[in-house]
Amino acid sequence: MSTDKPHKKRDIFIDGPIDPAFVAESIAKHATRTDIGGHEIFLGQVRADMAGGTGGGSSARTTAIDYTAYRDMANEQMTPIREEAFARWPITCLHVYHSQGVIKAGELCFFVFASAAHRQAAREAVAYVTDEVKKRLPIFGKEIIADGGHQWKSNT
Amino acid sequence: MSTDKPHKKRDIFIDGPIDPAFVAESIAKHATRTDIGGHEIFLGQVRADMAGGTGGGSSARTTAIDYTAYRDMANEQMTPIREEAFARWPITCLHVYHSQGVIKAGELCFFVFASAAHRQAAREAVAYVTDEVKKRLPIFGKEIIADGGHQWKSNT
Amino acid sequence: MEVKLFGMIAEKAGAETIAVAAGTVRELRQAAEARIDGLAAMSYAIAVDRRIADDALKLDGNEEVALLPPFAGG
Amino acid sequence: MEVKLFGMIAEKAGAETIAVAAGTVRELRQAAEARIDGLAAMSYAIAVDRRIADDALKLDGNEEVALLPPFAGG
Repeated sequence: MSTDKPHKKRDIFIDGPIDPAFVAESIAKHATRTDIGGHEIFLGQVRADMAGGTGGGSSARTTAIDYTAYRDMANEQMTPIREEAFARWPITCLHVYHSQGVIKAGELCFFVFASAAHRQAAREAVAYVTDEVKKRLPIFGKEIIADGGHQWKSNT
Repeated sequence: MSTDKPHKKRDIFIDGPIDPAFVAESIAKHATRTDIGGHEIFLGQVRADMAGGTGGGSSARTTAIDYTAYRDMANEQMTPIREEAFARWPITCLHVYHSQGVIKAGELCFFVFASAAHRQAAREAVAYVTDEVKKRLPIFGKEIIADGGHQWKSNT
Repeated sequence: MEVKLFGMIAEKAGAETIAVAAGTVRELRQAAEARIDGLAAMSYAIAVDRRIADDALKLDGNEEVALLPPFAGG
Repeated sequence: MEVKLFGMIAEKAGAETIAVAAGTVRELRQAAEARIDGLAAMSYAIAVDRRIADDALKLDGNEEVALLPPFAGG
Protein backbone atom coordinates (compact mmCIF):
# COMPACT_ATOMS: atom_id res chain seq x y z
CA MET A 1 0.00 0.00 0.00
CA SER A 2 1.19 3.55 -0.53
CA THR A 3 0.99 4.11 3.23
CA ASP A 4 3.54 1.39 3.89
CA LYS A 5 6.81 3.23 3.51
CA PRO A 6 9.32 1.77 5.93
CA HIS A 7 10.24 5.16 7.35
CA LYS A 8 6.74 6.30 8.13
CA LYS A 9 6.12 6.62 11.85
CA ARG A 10 2.82 5.21 12.98
CA ASP A 11 1.05 4.15 16.12
CA ILE A 12 1.00 0.38 16.44
CA PHE A 13 -1.30 0.38 19.48
CA ILE A 14 -4.96 -0.59 19.46
CA ASP A 15 -7.14 -0.17 22.55
CA GLY A 16 -8.52 -3.57 23.53
CA PRO A 17 -8.41 -6.82 21.59
CA ILE A 18 -7.70 -7.00 17.86
CA ASP A 19 -10.95 -7.75 16.03
CA PRO A 20 -10.75 -10.50 13.36
CA ALA A 21 -12.79 -8.10 11.18
CA PHE A 22 -9.88 -5.64 11.37
CA VAL A 23 -7.59 -8.40 10.09
CA ALA A 24 -10.01 -8.96 7.19
CA GLU A 25 -10.07 -5.23 6.36
CA SER A 26 -6.27 -5.14 6.36
CA ILE A 27 -6.15 -8.08 3.96
CA ALA A 28 -8.85 -6.61 1.69
CA LYS A 29 -6.91 -3.34 1.29
CA HIS A 30 -4.22 -5.24 -0.63
CA ALA A 31 -6.50 -6.35 -3.48
CA THR A 32 -5.35 -3.38 -5.59
CA ARG A 33 -1.72 -4.51 -5.34
CA THR A 34 -1.49 -7.05 -8.16
CA ASP A 35 2.26 -7.47 -7.66
CA ILE A 36 1.56 -9.32 -4.39
CA GLY A 37 1.59 -13.12 -4.54
CA GLY A 38 1.40 -13.97 -0.85
CA HIS A 39 0.45 -12.63 2.55
CA GLU A 40 1.82 -14.04 5.79
CA ILE A 41 0.09 -13.21 9.07
CA PHE A 42 0.92 -13.93 12.69
CA LEU A 43 -1.72 -13.38 15.35
CA GLY A 44 -0.93 -13.61 19.05
CA GLN A 45 -3.82 -14.85 21.21
CA VAL A 46 -3.93 -14.67 25.01
CA ARG A 47 -3.56 -18.16 26.50
CA ALA A 48 -5.20 -19.36 29.73
CA ASP A 49 -1.96 -20.80 31.11
CA MET A 50 -1.54 -22.13 34.63
CA ALA A 51 -0.32 -19.18 36.67
CA GLY A 52 3.25 -19.39 37.91
CA GLY A 53 4.31 -22.00 35.37
CA THR A 54 5.12 -25.60 36.23
CA GLY A 55 6.89 -24.68 39.48
CA GLY A 56 4.00 -22.65 40.90
CA GLY A 57 1.74 -24.08 43.54
CA SER A 58 -1.29 -22.26 42.16
CA SER A 59 -3.88 -24.18 40.18
CA ALA A 60 -5.51 -20.96 38.96
CA ARG A 61 -5.35 -19.93 35.31
CA THR A 62 -4.58 -16.66 33.61
CA THR A 63 -7.90 -15.11 32.59
CA ALA A 64 -6.53 -12.00 30.86
CA ILE A 65 -3.44 -9.91 30.26
CA ASP A 66 -3.50 -6.19 30.99
CA TYR A 67 -1.05 -4.66 28.49
CA THR A 68 0.59 -1.30 29.04
CA ALA A 69 3.38 0.24 27.00
CA TYR A 70 5.88 3.05 26.90
CA ARG A 71 3.99 4.04 23.79
CA ASP A 72 6.24 6.73 22.29
CA MET A 73 9.35 4.59 22.72
CA ALA A 74 7.64 1.47 21.36
CA ASN A 75 6.50 3.32 18.24
CA GLU A 76 9.99 4.75 17.75
CA GLN A 77 11.57 1.31 18.20
CA MET A 78 9.35 -0.04 15.40
CA THR A 79 11.16 2.16 12.86
CA PRO A 80 14.47 0.27 12.81
CA ILE A 81 12.69 -3.11 12.97
CA ARG A 82 10.60 -2.09 9.96
CA GLU A 83 13.70 -0.83 8.09
CA GLU A 84 15.59 -4.04 8.84
CA ALA A 85 12.72 -6.13 7.46
CA PHE A 86 12.45 -4.08 4.24
CA ALA A 87 16.25 -4.20 3.82
CA ARG A 88 16.49 -7.97 4.29
CA TRP A 89 13.45 -9.22 2.36
CA PRO A 90 11.73 -8.06 -0.84
CA ILE A 91 8.41 -7.36 0.83
CA THR A 92 5.88 -4.85 -0.44
CA CYS A 93 4.04 -4.13 2.82
CA LEU A 94 4.45 -4.61 6.55
CA HIS A 95 1.85 -3.92 9.24
CA VAL A 96 2.21 -4.38 12.99
CA TYR A 97 -0.44 -3.83 15.67
CA HIS A 98 -0.39 -4.54 19.40
CA SER A 99 -3.17 -4.26 21.93
CA GLN A 100 -3.15 -2.20 25.07
CA GLY A 101 -5.57 -2.64 27.95
CA VAL A 102 -7.19 -5.81 29.25
CA ILE A 103 -7.19 -8.66 26.71
CA LYS A 104 -9.07 -11.77 27.83
CA ALA A 105 -7.92 -15.35 27.19
CA GLY A 106 -8.98 -16.31 23.67
CA GLU A 107 -8.74 -12.73 22.38
CA LEU A 108 -6.10 -11.45 19.96
CA CYS A 109 -3.38 -9.08 21.19
CA PHE A 110 -0.76 -8.98 18.42
CA PHE A 111 -0.98 -8.80 14.60
CA VAL A 112 1.99 -8.96 12.24
CA PHE A 113 1.28 -8.89 8.49
CA ALA A 114 3.74 -8.92 5.57
CA SER A 115 3.03 -9.16 1.84
CA ALA A 116 5.42 -9.97 -0.99
CA ALA A 117 5.59 -11.25 -4.56
CA HIS A 118 6.75 -14.61 -3.21
CA ARG A 119 5.79 -16.42 -0.02
CA GLN A 120 9.27 -17.04 1.36
CA ALA A 121 10.00 -13.31 1.82
CA ALA A 122 6.68 -12.63 3.56
CA ARG A 123 7.09 -15.69 5.78
CA GLU A 124 10.61 -14.81 6.93
CA ALA A 125 9.81 -11.13 7.46
CA VAL A 126 6.83 -11.98 9.69
CA ALA A 127 8.94 -14.41 11.74
CA TYR A 128 11.68 -11.80 12.18
CA VAL A 129 9.39 -8.89 13.02
CA THR A 130 7.34 -11.00 15.47
CA ASP A 131 10.48 -12.01 17.35
CA GLU A 132 12.04 -8.53 17.33
CA VAL A 133 8.87 -6.82 18.57
CA LYS A 134 8.76 -9.21 21.52
CA LYS A 135 12.44 -8.51 22.29
CA ARG A 136 12.77 -4.79 21.62
CA LEU A 137 9.47 -3.02 22.29
CA PRO A 138 8.74 -1.70 25.81
CA ILE A 139 5.39 -3.42 26.26
CA PHE A 140 4.41 -4.78 29.69
CA GLY A 141 1.87 -7.43 30.55
CA LYS A 142 0.09 -8.03 33.85
CA GLU A 143 -1.40 -11.53 33.88
CA ILE A 144 -4.71 -11.50 35.71
CA ILE A 145 -5.24 -14.79 37.53
CA ALA A 146 -8.56 -16.50 38.21
CA ASP A 147 -7.98 -16.55 41.99
CA GLY A 148 -7.84 -12.74 42.00
CA GLY A 149 -4.06 -12.32 41.98
CA HIS A 150 -1.75 -11.24 39.21
CA GLN A 151 1.80 -11.71 38.01
CA TRP A 152 4.02 -9.92 35.51
CA LYS A 153 4.71 -11.54 32.16
CA SER A 154 8.28 -11.52 30.83
CA ASN A 155 9.58 -12.53 27.39
CA THR A 156 13.11 -13.10 28.69
CA MET B 1 -11.64 -26.80 17.08
CA SER B 2 -13.34 -30.12 17.60
CA THR B 3 -13.84 -30.40 13.82
CA ASP B 4 -10.09 -30.34 13.23
CA LYS B 5 -9.16 -33.98 13.67
CA PRO B 6 -6.29 -34.80 11.33
CA HIS B 7 -8.10 -37.84 9.91
CA LYS B 8 -11.32 -36.09 9.03
CA LYS B 9 -11.85 -35.87 5.28
CA ARG B 10 -13.08 -32.52 4.12
CA ASP B 11 -13.46 -30.53 0.94
CA ILE B 12 -10.77 -27.89 0.67
CA PHE B 13 -12.29 -26.25 -2.41
CA ILE B 14 -14.14 -22.96 -2.48
CA ASP B 15 -15.88 -21.71 -5.61
CA GLY B 16 -14.38 -18.36 -6.59
CA PRO B 17 -12.00 -16.16 -4.59
CA ILE B 18 -11.47 -16.51 -0.84
CA ASP B 19 -13.22 -13.64 0.91
CA PRO B 20 -11.19 -11.85 3.62
CA ALA B 21 -14.39 -12.02 5.73
CA PHE B 22 -14.14 -15.82 5.57
CA VAL B 23 -10.58 -15.55 6.95
CA ALA B 24 -11.94 -13.38 9.78
CA GLU B 25 -14.68 -15.92 10.57
CA SER B 26 -12.11 -18.72 10.65
CA ILE B 27 -9.96 -16.74 13.10
CA ALA B 28 -12.94 -15.80 15.29
CA LYS B 29 -13.96 -19.46 15.70
CA HIS B 30 -10.78 -20.07 17.70
CA ALA B 31 -11.61 -17.62 20.51
CA THR B 32 -13.00 -20.48 22.61
CA ARG B 33 -9.66 -22.32 22.46
CA THR B 34 -7.76 -20.68 25.31
CA ASP B 35 -4.83 -23.09 24.90
CA ILE B 36 -3.91 -21.35 21.63
CA GLY B 37 -1.14 -18.72 21.84
CA GLY B 38 -0.59 -18.03 18.15
CA HIS B 39 -2.13 -18.32 14.72
CA GLU B 40 -0.10 -18.36 11.52
CA ILE B 41 -1.81 -17.72 8.20
CA PHE B 42 -0.63 -17.86 4.60
CA LEU B 43 -2.80 -16.36 1.87
CA GLY B 44 -1.99 -16.80 -1.81
CA GLN B 45 -3.05 -13.89 -4.02
CA VAL B 46 -3.17 -13.96 -7.82
CA ARG B 47 -0.38 -11.82 -9.27
CA ALA B 48 -0.57 -9.83 -12.51
CA ASP B 49 2.75 -11.18 -13.81
CA MET B 50 4.07 -10.58 -17.29
CA ALA B 51 2.86 -13.53 -19.35
CA GLY B 52 5.55 -15.94 -20.51
CA GLY B 53 8.04 -14.83 -17.88
CA THR B 54 11.21 -12.85 -18.64
CA GLY B 55 11.92 -14.78 -21.84
CA GLY B 56 8.51 -14.16 -23.35
CA GLY B 57 8.02 -11.58 -26.08
CA SER B 58 4.54 -10.68 -24.80
CA SER B 59 4.04 -7.49 -22.87
CA ALA B 60 0.57 -8.58 -21.74
CA ARG B 61 -0.14 -9.38 -18.10
CA THR B 62 -1.99 -12.19 -16.41
CA THR B 63 -5.42 -10.87 -15.49
CA ALA B 64 -6.75 -14.01 -13.76
CA ILE B 65 -6.13 -17.68 -13.12
CA ASP B 66 -8.85 -20.23 -13.89
CA TYR B 67 -8.28 -23.03 -11.37
CA THR B 68 -9.55 -26.56 -11.91
CA ALA B 69 -8.74 -29.61 -9.81
CA TYR B 70 -9.05 -33.36 -9.67
CA ARG B 71 -11.14 -32.66 -6.64
CA ASP B 72 -11.54 -36.14 -5.12
CA MET B 73 -7.84 -36.89 -5.44
CA ALA B 74 -6.83 -33.47 -4.08
CA ASN B 75 -9.03 -33.91 -1.01
CA GLU B 76 -7.63 -37.41 -0.45
CA GLN B 77 -4.05 -36.15 -0.82
CA MET B 78 -4.71 -33.59 1.95
CA THR B 79 -5.09 -36.40 4.50
CA PRO B 80 -1.41 -37.46 4.64
CA ILE B 81 -0.23 -33.84 4.47
CA ARG B 82 -2.49 -33.02 7.43
CA GLU B 83 -1.30 -36.10 9.34
CA GLU B 84 2.34 -35.24 8.68
CA ALA B 85 1.81 -31.71 10.02
CA PHE B 86 0.08 -32.91 13.21
CA ALA B 87 2.80 -35.55 13.72
CA ARG B 88 5.69 -33.10 13.29
CA TRP B 89 4.44 -30.03 15.17
CA PRO B 90 2.32 -29.58 18.32
CA ILE B 91 -0.44 -27.68 16.55
CA THR B 92 -4.03 -27.61 17.75
CA CYS B 93 -5.75 -26.80 14.43
CA LEU B 94 -5.02 -26.80 10.72
CA HIS B 95 -7.26 -25.44 7.97
CA VAL B 96 -6.60 -25.41 4.23
CA TYR B 97 -8.76 -23.92 1.47
CA HIS B 98 -8.13 -23.49 -2.24
CA SER B 99 -10.20 -21.70 -4.84
CA GLN B 100 -11.58 -23.20 -8.02
CA GLY B 101 -12.88 -21.18 -10.96
CA VAL B 102 -11.69 -17.82 -12.24
CA ILE B 103 -9.70 -15.81 -9.68
CA LYS B 104 -8.74 -12.32 -10.79
CA ALA B 105 -5.39 -10.65 -10.09
CA GLY B 106 -5.53 -9.19 -6.57
CA GLU B 107 -7.98 -11.83 -5.32
CA LEU B 108 -7.12 -14.60 -2.86
CA CYS B 109 -6.92 -18.22 -4.06
CA PHE B 110 -5.23 -20.14 -1.23
CA PHE B 111 -5.59 -20.06 2.58
CA VAL B 112 -3.48 -22.08 5.03
CA PHE B 113 -4.11 -21.55 8.75
CA ALA B 114 -2.45 -23.28 11.73
CA SER B 115 -2.85 -22.58 15.44
CA ALA B 116 -0.68 -23.70 18.35
CA ALA B 117 0.26 -22.89 21.92
CA HIS B 118 3.53 -21.40 20.64
CA ARG B 119 4.23 -19.50 17.44
CA GLN B 120 7.13 -21.60 16.15
CA ALA B 121 4.98 -24.71 15.67
CA ALA B 122 2.21 -22.82 13.85
CA ARG B 123 4.75 -21.00 11.65
CA GLU B 124 6.59 -24.15 10.59
CA ALA B 125 3.40 -26.14 10.01
CA VAL B 126 2.00 -23.43 7.71
CA ALA B 127 5.26 -23.28 5.73
CA TYR B 128 5.29 -27.07 5.34
CA VAL B 129 1.63 -27.45 4.41
CA THR B 130 1.78 -24.54 1.93
CA ASP B 131 4.75 -26.11 0.15
CA GLU B 132 3.31 -29.65 0.16
CA VAL B 133 -0.09 -28.57 -1.17
CA LYS B 134 1.64 -26.86 -4.10
CA LYS B 135 3.70 -29.99 -4.78
CA ARG B 136 1.24 -32.81 -4.14
CA LEU B 137 -2.31 -31.68 -4.92
CA PRO B 138 -3.66 -32.10 -8.48
CA ILE B 139 -4.74 -28.51 -8.99
CA PHE B 140 -4.36 -26.88 -12.40
CA GLY B 141 -4.21 -23.21 -13.31
CA LYS B 142 -4.93 -21.56 -16.63
CA GLU B 143 -3.45 -18.05 -16.67
CA ILE B 144 -5.73 -15.71 -18.57
CA ILE B 145 -3.68 -13.06 -20.37
CA ALA B 146 -4.74 -9.48 -21.10
CA ASP B 147 -4.22 -9.91 -24.86
CA GLY B 148 -6.86 -12.65 -24.91
CA GLY B 149 -4.54 -15.65 -24.81
CA HIS B 150 -3.78 -18.04 -22.01
CA GLN B 151 -1.01 -20.27 -20.72
CA TRP B 152 -0.81 -23.07 -18.19
CA LYS B 153 0.75 -22.42 -14.79
CA SER B 154 3.20 -24.98 -13.38
CA ASN B 155 4.72 -25.19 -9.91
CA THR B 156 7.64 -27.33 -11.11
CA MET C 1 -11.67 -47.85 -19.64
CA GLU C 2 -12.54 -44.20 -19.22
CA VAL C 3 -9.60 -41.87 -18.54
CA LYS C 4 -10.16 -38.49 -16.90
CA LEU C 5 -8.27 -35.56 -18.43
CA PHE C 6 -7.33 -32.30 -16.71
CA GLY C 7 -5.95 -28.87 -17.49
CA MET C 8 -3.66 -28.62 -20.51
CA ILE C 9 -4.26 -32.30 -21.39
CA ALA C 10 -8.04 -31.86 -21.51
CA GLU C 11 -7.46 -28.76 -23.63
CA LYS C 12 -5.21 -30.63 -26.09
CA ALA C 13 -7.67 -33.54 -26.29
CA GLY C 14 -10.67 -31.25 -26.61
CA ALA C 15 -12.43 -33.52 -24.11
CA GLU C 16 -12.78 -34.21 -20.36
CA THR C 17 -12.37 -37.97 -20.84
CA ILE C 18 -11.18 -40.48 -23.41
CA ALA C 19 -11.85 -44.22 -23.56
CA VAL C 20 -8.87 -46.58 -24.01
CA ALA C 21 -8.11 -50.29 -23.52
CA ALA C 22 -5.02 -51.01 -21.37
CA GLY C 23 -3.79 -53.82 -19.08
CA THR C 24 -1.02 -51.75 -17.44
CA VAL C 25 -0.24 -48.11 -16.81
CA ARG C 26 2.43 -48.34 -19.53
CA GLU C 27 -0.17 -49.49 -22.07
CA LEU C 28 -2.49 -46.75 -20.91
CA ARG C 29 0.26 -44.19 -21.45
CA GLN C 30 0.99 -45.50 -24.95
CA ALA C 31 -2.69 -45.56 -25.88
CA ALA C 32 -3.25 -42.04 -24.56
CA GLU C 33 -0.18 -40.68 -26.37
CA ALA C 34 -1.45 -42.22 -29.62
CA ARG C 35 -4.81 -40.52 -29.09
CA ILE C 36 -3.79 -37.05 -27.86
CA ASP C 37 -1.59 -34.92 -30.11
CA GLY C 38 1.42 -33.51 -28.24
CA LEU C 39 0.90 -35.56 -25.06
CA ALA C 40 4.10 -37.59 -25.63
CA ALA C 41 6.15 -34.39 -25.45
CA MET C 42 4.48 -33.22 -22.23
CA SER C 43 5.39 -33.76 -18.61
CA TYR C 44 2.43 -35.52 -16.95
CA ALA C 45 1.58 -38.15 -14.35
CA ILE C 46 -0.96 -40.94 -14.33
CA ALA C 47 -3.19 -41.42 -11.28
CA VAL C 48 -4.84 -44.76 -10.57
CA ASP C 49 -7.53 -44.69 -7.91
CA ARG C 50 -6.41 -41.18 -7.00
CA ARG C 51 -2.73 -42.03 -6.44
CA ILE C 52 0.24 -41.43 -8.73
CA ALA C 53 1.03 -44.79 -10.38
CA ASP C 54 4.14 -46.39 -11.91
CA ASP C 55 4.13 -47.73 -15.47
CA ALA C 56 4.33 -51.35 -14.22
CA LEU C 57 1.02 -51.22 -12.33
CA LYS C 58 -1.56 -53.66 -13.70
CA LEU C 59 -5.09 -52.49 -14.47
CA ASP C 60 -8.24 -54.60 -14.47
CA GLY C 61 -10.37 -51.92 -16.05
CA ASN C 62 -12.33 -51.04 -12.90
CA GLU C 63 -9.89 -48.40 -11.66
CA GLU C 64 -10.44 -44.64 -11.66
CA VAL C 65 -7.70 -43.41 -14.02
CA ALA C 66 -6.59 -39.84 -14.77
CA LEU C 67 -3.88 -38.00 -16.72
CA LEU C 68 -2.43 -35.12 -14.72
CA PRO C 69 -0.46 -32.21 -16.19
CA PRO C 70 1.94 -30.26 -13.90
CA PHE C 71 0.37 -29.15 -10.62
CA ALA C 72 -0.24 -25.45 -10.15
CA GLY C 73 -2.00 -25.00 -6.83
CA GLY C 74 -1.40 -21.93 -4.67
CA MET D 1 14.19 15.13 36.93
CA GLU D 2 10.98 13.23 36.45
CA VAL D 3 11.38 9.49 35.83
CA LYS D 4 8.59 7.52 34.14
CA LEU D 5 7.77 4.14 35.69
CA PHE D 6 6.14 1.17 33.96
CA GLY D 7 4.62 -2.20 34.73
CA MET D 8 5.94 -3.98 37.80
CA ILE D 9 8.16 -0.99 38.71
CA ALA D 10 5.20 1.41 38.73
CA GLU D 11 3.34 -1.12 40.84
CA LYS D 12 6.18 -1.42 43.37
CA ALA D 13 6.56 2.36 43.54
CA GLY D 14 2.80 2.94 43.74
CA ALA D 15 3.28 5.77 41.23
CA GLU D 16 3.62 6.46 37.50
CA THR D 17 6.56 8.79 38.03
CA ILE D 18 9.16 9.70 40.64
CA ALA D 19 11.38 12.77 40.82
CA VAL D 20 15.12 12.29 41.37
CA ALA D 21 18.32 14.32 40.92
CA ALA D 22 21.03 12.58 38.87
CA GLY D 23 23.95 13.63 36.62
CA THR D 24 24.45 10.20 35.04
CA VAL D 25 22.39 7.10 34.39
CA ARG D 26 24.36 5.36 37.18
CA GLU D 27 23.30 8.06 39.67
CA LEU D 28 19.76 7.80 38.41
CA ARG D 29 19.81 4.04 38.97
CA GLN D 30 21.18 4.47 42.53
CA ALA D 31 18.66 7.17 43.37
CA ALA D 32 15.75 5.09 42.00
CA GLU D 33 16.88 1.97 43.87
CA ALA D 34 17.03 3.98 47.09
CA ARG D 35 13.49 5.20 46.48
CA ILE D 36 11.73 2.05 45.23
CA ASP D 37 11.66 -0.99 47.50
CA GLY D 38 12.80 -4.14 45.72
CA LEU D 39 13.98 -2.37 42.55
CA ALA D 40 17.65 -3.26 43.21
CA ALA D 41 16.78 -6.97 43.04
CA MET D 42 14.87 -6.62 39.76
CA SER D 43 15.97 -6.92 36.17
CA TYR D 44 15.22 -3.62 34.47
CA ALA D 45 16.58 -1.18 31.87
CA ILE D 46 16.81 2.60 31.81
CA ALA D 47 15.69 4.49 28.73
CA VAL D 48 16.95 8.00 28.00
CA ASP D 49 15.09 9.86 25.28
CA ARG D 50 13.37 6.60 24.36
CA ARG D 51 16.54 4.53 23.90
CA ILE D 52 18.13 2.01 26.26
CA ALA D 53 21.06 3.78 27.95
CA ASP D 54 24.32 2.68 29.59
CA ASP D 55 25.20 3.64 33.16
CA ALA D 56 27.96 6.01 31.94
CA LEU D 57 25.62 8.28 29.96
CA LYS D 58 25.53 11.85 31.31
CA LEU D 59 22.23 13.57 31.99
CA ASP D 60 21.54 17.31 31.93
CA GLY D 61 18.08 16.98 33.43
CA ASN D 62 16.18 17.75 30.22
CA GLU D 63 16.02 14.15 29.02
CA GLU D 64 12.95 11.94 28.97
CA VAL D 65 13.91 9.14 31.37
CA ALA D 66 12.11 5.88 32.12
CA LEU D 67 12.62 2.66 34.13
CA LEU D 68 11.61 -0.42 32.12
CA PRO D 69 10.86 -3.84 33.61
CA PRO D 70 11.18 -6.94 31.35
CA PHE D 71 9.37 -6.62 28.03
CA ALA D 72 6.29 -8.77 27.53
CA GLY D 73 4.83 -7.86 24.14
CA GLY D 74 3.08 -10.44 21.97
